[in-house]
Amino acid sequence: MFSFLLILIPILSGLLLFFIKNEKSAKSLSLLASVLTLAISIISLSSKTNLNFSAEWIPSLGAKFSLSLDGLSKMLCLLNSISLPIIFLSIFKNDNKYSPNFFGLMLLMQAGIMGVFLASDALLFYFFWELALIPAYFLCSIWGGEKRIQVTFKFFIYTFVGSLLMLLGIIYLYLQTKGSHSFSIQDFYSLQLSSNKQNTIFCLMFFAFAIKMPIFPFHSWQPDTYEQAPTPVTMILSGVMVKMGVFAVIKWLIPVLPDATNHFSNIVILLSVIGMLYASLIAIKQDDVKRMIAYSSIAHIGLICAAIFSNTINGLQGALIQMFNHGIIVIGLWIVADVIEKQIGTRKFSELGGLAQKAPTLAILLVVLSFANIALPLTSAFVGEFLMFSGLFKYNIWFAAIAAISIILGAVYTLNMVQKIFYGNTVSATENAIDISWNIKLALIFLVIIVLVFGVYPMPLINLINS
Amino acid sequence: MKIILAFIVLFPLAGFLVNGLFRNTRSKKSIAYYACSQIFSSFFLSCIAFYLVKNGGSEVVTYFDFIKISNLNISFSFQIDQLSALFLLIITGVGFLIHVYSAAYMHEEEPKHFARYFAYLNLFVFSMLILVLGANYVIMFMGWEGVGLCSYLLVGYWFKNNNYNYAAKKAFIMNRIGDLGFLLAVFWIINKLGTVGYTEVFAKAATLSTFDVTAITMLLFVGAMGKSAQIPLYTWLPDAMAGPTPVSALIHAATMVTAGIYMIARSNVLFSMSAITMNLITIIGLATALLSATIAIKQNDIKKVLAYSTVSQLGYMFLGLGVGAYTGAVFHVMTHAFFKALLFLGAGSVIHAMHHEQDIRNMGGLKKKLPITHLTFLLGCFAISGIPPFSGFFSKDEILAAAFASNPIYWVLGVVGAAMTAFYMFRLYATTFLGNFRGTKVQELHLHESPKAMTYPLIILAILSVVGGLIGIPEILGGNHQLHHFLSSVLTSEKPIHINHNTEFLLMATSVVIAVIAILFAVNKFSKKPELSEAKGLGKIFANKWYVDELYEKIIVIPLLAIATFLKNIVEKSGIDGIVNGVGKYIQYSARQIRLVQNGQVGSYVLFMVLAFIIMILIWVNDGHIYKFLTQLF
Amino acid sequence: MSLTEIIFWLLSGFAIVSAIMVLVSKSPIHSILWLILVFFAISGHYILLNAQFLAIVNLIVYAGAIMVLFLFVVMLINLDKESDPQKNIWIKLAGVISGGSLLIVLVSLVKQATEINAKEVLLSKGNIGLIETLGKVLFTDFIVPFEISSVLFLSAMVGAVVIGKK
Amino acid sequence: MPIQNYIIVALTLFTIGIVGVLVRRNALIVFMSIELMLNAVNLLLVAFSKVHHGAALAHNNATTVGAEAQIFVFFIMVVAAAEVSIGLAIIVMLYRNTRSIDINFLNRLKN
Amino acid sequence: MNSIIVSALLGVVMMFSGIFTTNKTIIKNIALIGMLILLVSNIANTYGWCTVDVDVKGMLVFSKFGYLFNSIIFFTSLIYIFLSGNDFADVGNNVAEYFALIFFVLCGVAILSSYNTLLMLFLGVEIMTIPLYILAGTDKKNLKSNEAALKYFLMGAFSTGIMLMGIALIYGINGNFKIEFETTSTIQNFGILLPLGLLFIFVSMCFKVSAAPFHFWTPDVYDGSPSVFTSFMSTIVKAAGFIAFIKLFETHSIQLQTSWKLILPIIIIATLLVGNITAVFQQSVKRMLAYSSIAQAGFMLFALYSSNTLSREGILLYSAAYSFATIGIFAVLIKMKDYSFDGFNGLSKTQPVLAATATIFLFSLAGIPLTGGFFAKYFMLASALQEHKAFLMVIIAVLFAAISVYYYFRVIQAMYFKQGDAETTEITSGFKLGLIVLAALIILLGVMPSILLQWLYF
Repeated sequence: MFSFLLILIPILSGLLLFFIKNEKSAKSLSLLASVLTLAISIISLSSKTNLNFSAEWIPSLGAKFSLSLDGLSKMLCLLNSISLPIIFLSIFKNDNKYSPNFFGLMLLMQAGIMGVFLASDALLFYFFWELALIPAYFLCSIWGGEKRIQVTFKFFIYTFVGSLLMLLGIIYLYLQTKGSHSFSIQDFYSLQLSSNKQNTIFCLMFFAFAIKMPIFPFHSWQPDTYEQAPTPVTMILSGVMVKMGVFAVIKWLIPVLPDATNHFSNIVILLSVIGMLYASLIAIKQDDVKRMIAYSSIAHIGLICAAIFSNTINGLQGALIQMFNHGIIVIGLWIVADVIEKQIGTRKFSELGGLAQKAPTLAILLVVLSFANIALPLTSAFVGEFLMFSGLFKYNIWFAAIAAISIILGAVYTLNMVQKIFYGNTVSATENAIDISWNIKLALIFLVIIVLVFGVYPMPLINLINS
Repeated sequence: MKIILAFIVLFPLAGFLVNGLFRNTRSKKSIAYYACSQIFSSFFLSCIAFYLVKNGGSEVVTYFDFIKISNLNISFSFQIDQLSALFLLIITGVGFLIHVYSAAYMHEEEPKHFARYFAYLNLFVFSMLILVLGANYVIMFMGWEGVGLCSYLLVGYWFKNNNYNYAAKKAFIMNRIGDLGFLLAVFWIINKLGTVGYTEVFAKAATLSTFDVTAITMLLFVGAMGKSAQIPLYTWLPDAMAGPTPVSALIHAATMVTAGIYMIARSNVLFSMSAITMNLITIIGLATALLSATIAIKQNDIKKVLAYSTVSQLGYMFLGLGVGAYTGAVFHVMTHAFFKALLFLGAGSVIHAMHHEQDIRNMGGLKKKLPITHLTFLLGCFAISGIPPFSGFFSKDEILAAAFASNPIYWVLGVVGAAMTAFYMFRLYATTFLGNFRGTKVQELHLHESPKAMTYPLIILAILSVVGGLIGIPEILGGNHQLHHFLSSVLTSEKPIHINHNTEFLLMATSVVIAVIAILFAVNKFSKKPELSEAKGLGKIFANKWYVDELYEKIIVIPLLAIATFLKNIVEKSGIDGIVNGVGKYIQYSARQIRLVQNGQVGSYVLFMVLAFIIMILIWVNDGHIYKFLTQLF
Repeated sequence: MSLTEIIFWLLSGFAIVSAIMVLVSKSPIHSILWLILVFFAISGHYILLNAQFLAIVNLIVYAGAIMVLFLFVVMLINLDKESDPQKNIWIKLAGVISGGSLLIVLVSLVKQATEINAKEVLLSKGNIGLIETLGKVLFTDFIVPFEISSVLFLSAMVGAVVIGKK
Repeated sequence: MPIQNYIIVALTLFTIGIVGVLVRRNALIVFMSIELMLNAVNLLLVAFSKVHHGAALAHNNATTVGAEAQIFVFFIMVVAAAEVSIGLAIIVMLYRNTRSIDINFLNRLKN
Repeated sequence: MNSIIVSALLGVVMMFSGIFTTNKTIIKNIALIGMLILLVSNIANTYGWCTVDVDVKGMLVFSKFGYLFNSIIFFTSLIYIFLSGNDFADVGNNVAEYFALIFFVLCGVAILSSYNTLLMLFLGVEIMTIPLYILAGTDKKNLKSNEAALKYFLMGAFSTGIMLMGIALIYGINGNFKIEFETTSTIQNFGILLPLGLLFIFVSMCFKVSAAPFHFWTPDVYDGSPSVFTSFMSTIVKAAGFIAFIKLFETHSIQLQTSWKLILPIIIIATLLVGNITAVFQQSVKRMLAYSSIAQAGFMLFALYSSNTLSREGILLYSAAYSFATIGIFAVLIKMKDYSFDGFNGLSKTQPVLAATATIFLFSLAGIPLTGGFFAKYFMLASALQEHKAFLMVIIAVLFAAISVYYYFRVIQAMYFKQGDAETTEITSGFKLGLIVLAALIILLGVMPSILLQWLYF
């Protein structure tokens, strides 16, 4: 029942918002709905019963509307439901920029993502997968930056190609299930496929997930999209939506196609590692806050992917934790980027500087988040990255060693960012900057607290995943 | 003990939080008092802990599970034993003095920045305590990175100056390179032993193959290189002098940079198992000691001289570690903490007096204006030069003796380094304090002795520098080397030094004599007419730090950035994104072409149909062949 | 070679030549006249096959009604030789070549078709082509299509009205 | 008479019709070529009807096998007549608007 | 049989209604009621309530499948008339006749869904297409319409000729026109003329459903015809063509043996290629939709290729989803003053309901989940995947489906993301309501496809 509510509330409130014209009430309603979702998701954390939901859907196809809430989905739903109130909070004082439709679409997107995390029926999974994408398309295209239309379109088509191929994979698996075919994940798990078939399906499905995550060299949609999308949407995209890909790999790919996973893990890890270095190097040369965070995100996701395919407990655990942590951290970074862009009117490092004098609170919070971004110990990211690297190390020393170079590169670009935005003397653009308003402060502090608490004491998170 | 240790760590943390969070509302005075009191409380508890340990209270206390998954259990636990207790004292003790000193030194800052400074400083102490207290490599790594962070924050404390920021960034990144090695070593340990706790690791160390041990220790040593500024990762330390001088004293002389030595000493069981690593450590240490000593000779920035001197001294410590004289190294860490902190603080006092003038060519004759500073600085110089009975003598001598036992050439080189140390220190001393004042009139007018908050720490440190060596008086000089005994239960792999007393005495005397000669030469040369002209020949190379920074810039930074630019502009734009966009463009292009077939003429439409029909018939007639061909194709 | 065969070949040759003349004639009037000759030849075939009803219908409907309609149209719109648009020679060539190759392919296939080797066309004998037989069949077995074809005419009628009305 | 002959004659006429569609631009002549194709089919159907009739006649004297093909031909003629009425109407309409019955004269719809 | 008779009669009724009244609304309402009657009579027939029994002598066979298809078609037509019926008046004055022709077409459709002999196939195709030749040319003053009618007519007649040759050849071997071939069922070697005849019919049917390379008429005709009739042609008529196509080749693909598995994939891929790629470059939404209908046909051909239960269900779903969506988008398009993509700029501001529903229609056409179009495509892909060798083809199809998103979404981009003031003709609230209902239906199909398909089994 919880799982159903987690989807239902955002959907209903999202649809309702399309009929609300008053902006103030729209904001309040959306905040309320997202907080309600968060509350349910928190309640569900400790709940042992009422987690699953199942109903007939398309009997002739053997598709069921079945949702299940296991440890991993709990965590990701939590991430999803945390992110939205934070985002709403951070844009609460933005007057006139976002209409009620914006909030409606955001909630619908949340519902879609939630569904992806919850679905235990492949067809339903696919549905939610797309449902999450479409609001994103509209959000980015309507409220995005200058080149929003083309960029979002590229993003949409790119991911759509992937998801169609995934659909083929799903159908193929479905046709392999015994008896009257079924989309149930349990039936998928119990499939015994020949390795040839597995490899084919793996290629199809992994393509979709690789695009979503994104893994080098399928990432080229991502920096543009993140740059052009309205920042609240970027937060969801990079904080939560990319986790869909990772999540899908963990839940829908590896257990279903174990042989193929073994067969391809080398290639996947190689790609991930290349991607990490590649993205890190490019991030160093970026002059745009958003693009830099985007590339940094590619690097981090690369590590998560590599860790998952390392086929070790450490790696997997680390990846799971890191999915959560990366989400939190990157949302924080985006909030900062958003604030900077809104206040100063530019995102270019070369036009920024000295902001720390004008906005010390922002500076401090960003510094914490930045160091979390490079996985400094005592921030939550450290735990995840530590475990992931250790898993990767177990898999192959050289991969781990090469991948670990990105730790250094990560420090380079993150510190570059901090330095160029906040340090030095003020420049003309930052002359009149002021510190952040209470709502953003609140949002960021909340994130920072999560980052630090889980950095010092990550066991609740680990236990949650393993429950 | 559990509570004591927790509070040792928590006091600085509380100081950080309170000063950090309420920095806008509090007065400078309360900030300073609060920060100092936290550290003092910590120091006080450390003393208790030390006392308890001295009476056999070594233990590992576990607070909670940090990471616990099926096959790996990393607990958040502290280990208090002789080694960590000693370091606790050094950190909190010297740290307290420097806090007090800072309160005066930084008085010009605005309250909120003042608070920020103390918050960082407290955070540093906190991290450093975590580093030394951690009962496993992961907790140590936490502190390890934490001190790196604080170093970054403090070096870049004056964030308006971008040069300082670059220095801070450089420090952090070079540290990260080292950290990478550390981290890989930890992974290796986890991979082979499944645990990271010191006790478990050392207990199981015997099961490791030689290769594994060598790899692990090498990687750990890489970590130490980064943190303790050894070749090739030492260049950040001189740059890190951009931070406030007390910071240099605390972080870049007394404590953080010695973390590498602490770590190796802590892992002495592992290191002793790998002769290759030990040799490498020796060589690197020695090379660093000599290289940085040569550079120090030609530096004109008071802090830079001290910085290179620190690098050089750290090299000595590594030499000691490399030859198995762990106690010697730790001993030198301690004495070095005293005298180098003293020297830095003294330098700070000078800089303070000179209104942030750091070039020694513009100083001179400060002896009279700054008597206390002068005196304490001189004592510090004696200590570092290894003049008996100052503390440096004992510790350095122990290392040199061990080096001699290992290989006499090491000793020779070590003594050469020591001579250079004596030389440049007294060059610094002479240029700064002796002779005539060479600064501007304004500076001269404002020259004044520092306030008590600054001089008292100097005095205390001077006393420690003088007497600090007494806890490690070797047997040959009639002592019984209390430190050695104290640490013996931790540093189990200590290599005993087997040289007869005569030789040892001779060596000692030789080194002292050489040092004295160097001192006399330096004082003689620089007290009257300091070297103001541009250096030439070898001196120029020294002055330009062997062009190592430039070399790094050329072979690492520039190619890396070039690659990054190439990736960004060529591979990403034209390559990967180009392919994706190319697909789109190609589709549009082909759309433009294919639509031309639709030429609007019925005749050609029908022609296409007829041709297609003919082809269909032909396919149908030859279907067998085509099918076979296709099946072979796919 | 029997008489029927001679007649068959004569009629066939005549039909084919006339058909080709339909295409090559410059004037539409000539084309129509040639086409009427083709219909006559085909009607001759029908008679040869003892399909008398169709032979007559063919003449009445095609040669009589349809072709006259064509003639009317030609006269109505007053086409003459010069107004007949000429196609590019290459397109013509392409048309002829592709048509010819289609014919070659088809004919060679028919030549290879062994399943019809033994099948003979029953000439002159058999009375299914008579009106009586056809009428019976048409109004018993084929009553449904017959009725339905009225819809076709209705729509054609409506269509002609819709199109033709000013 | 072997059926092949009829088939070949019919196919030849049919192909000539196709060629007519291909090479002529006059809408009327194109249309006539199509009629030619239909006639070729008619001829073939009648010939086949006699083949099957002949085969069935051997067993049953009163058989009407084969009649359906001739009925079919009848229907083809019906349809052809209907088509002609429409087709000519369209051609005339075209002529009224453009003063031409060249099928390529109007070429607004392309690409 | 009900549907054939009733639709023919209704055609006549409509013809005469034009005599008694010239009020277009009344005529439209009559047509609407007539369509409702037709739908009801067909449903009644499905469940055997009021059936007109005619001895069809095996010419026609009525099946649940056919009935359901008819119901879908009639229902679609009902919506079509409801949404676009008023726009008939803009084409010309003979509104009653247009409706009559529409009913005649539906008669042809009903025949095609139940034919059992090649004769009825031929007649059905002709009854269906001859009115369309006229409808294509109804906008008499418009040269494009003239051109469309002429091209459609000439090429349609040409393809009829080809079909007839095929029928003649098949008859030559079989000796009858039944679509179940008795003589060949035991023979392994099917000879030459029979497959050749099938190939002829195949080409002709490919032409009717506009499969490449026999599609050339489609863009020109759809583009040139008055939009109201394009909407009808590209949906109902095309779906009927597919039903006829599948009905014939479901049983006879075996006669073409291996070549069937060679030729059809080539045709499918060519169709998808031409349809999708060419649609990319179009500047007019109408012409884009014409090409996209080719692309959709490519997907529908999958049903022909796989010929299994899934594909039978799928083609019904596809017909419904595709027809709903296309009729909807055309209904919106007809209201636009400018048919180019730029003409849609900013529609979401000026007519939010139109824009929103149009978005759903386009989603359905693109096969986005939650719309009927998704399940339509899903069934096609699944049915093809069930035939194991079709993997490559399916992947190619999917890639083309992604390309289709490109041009469908261009309209959405124009409506939502671009600045402009899209001009429309007057829009009634009834029209909007109709659109909303249609959009809701599409979403219903996309969420619960089983509500349609379960009718097959009850």
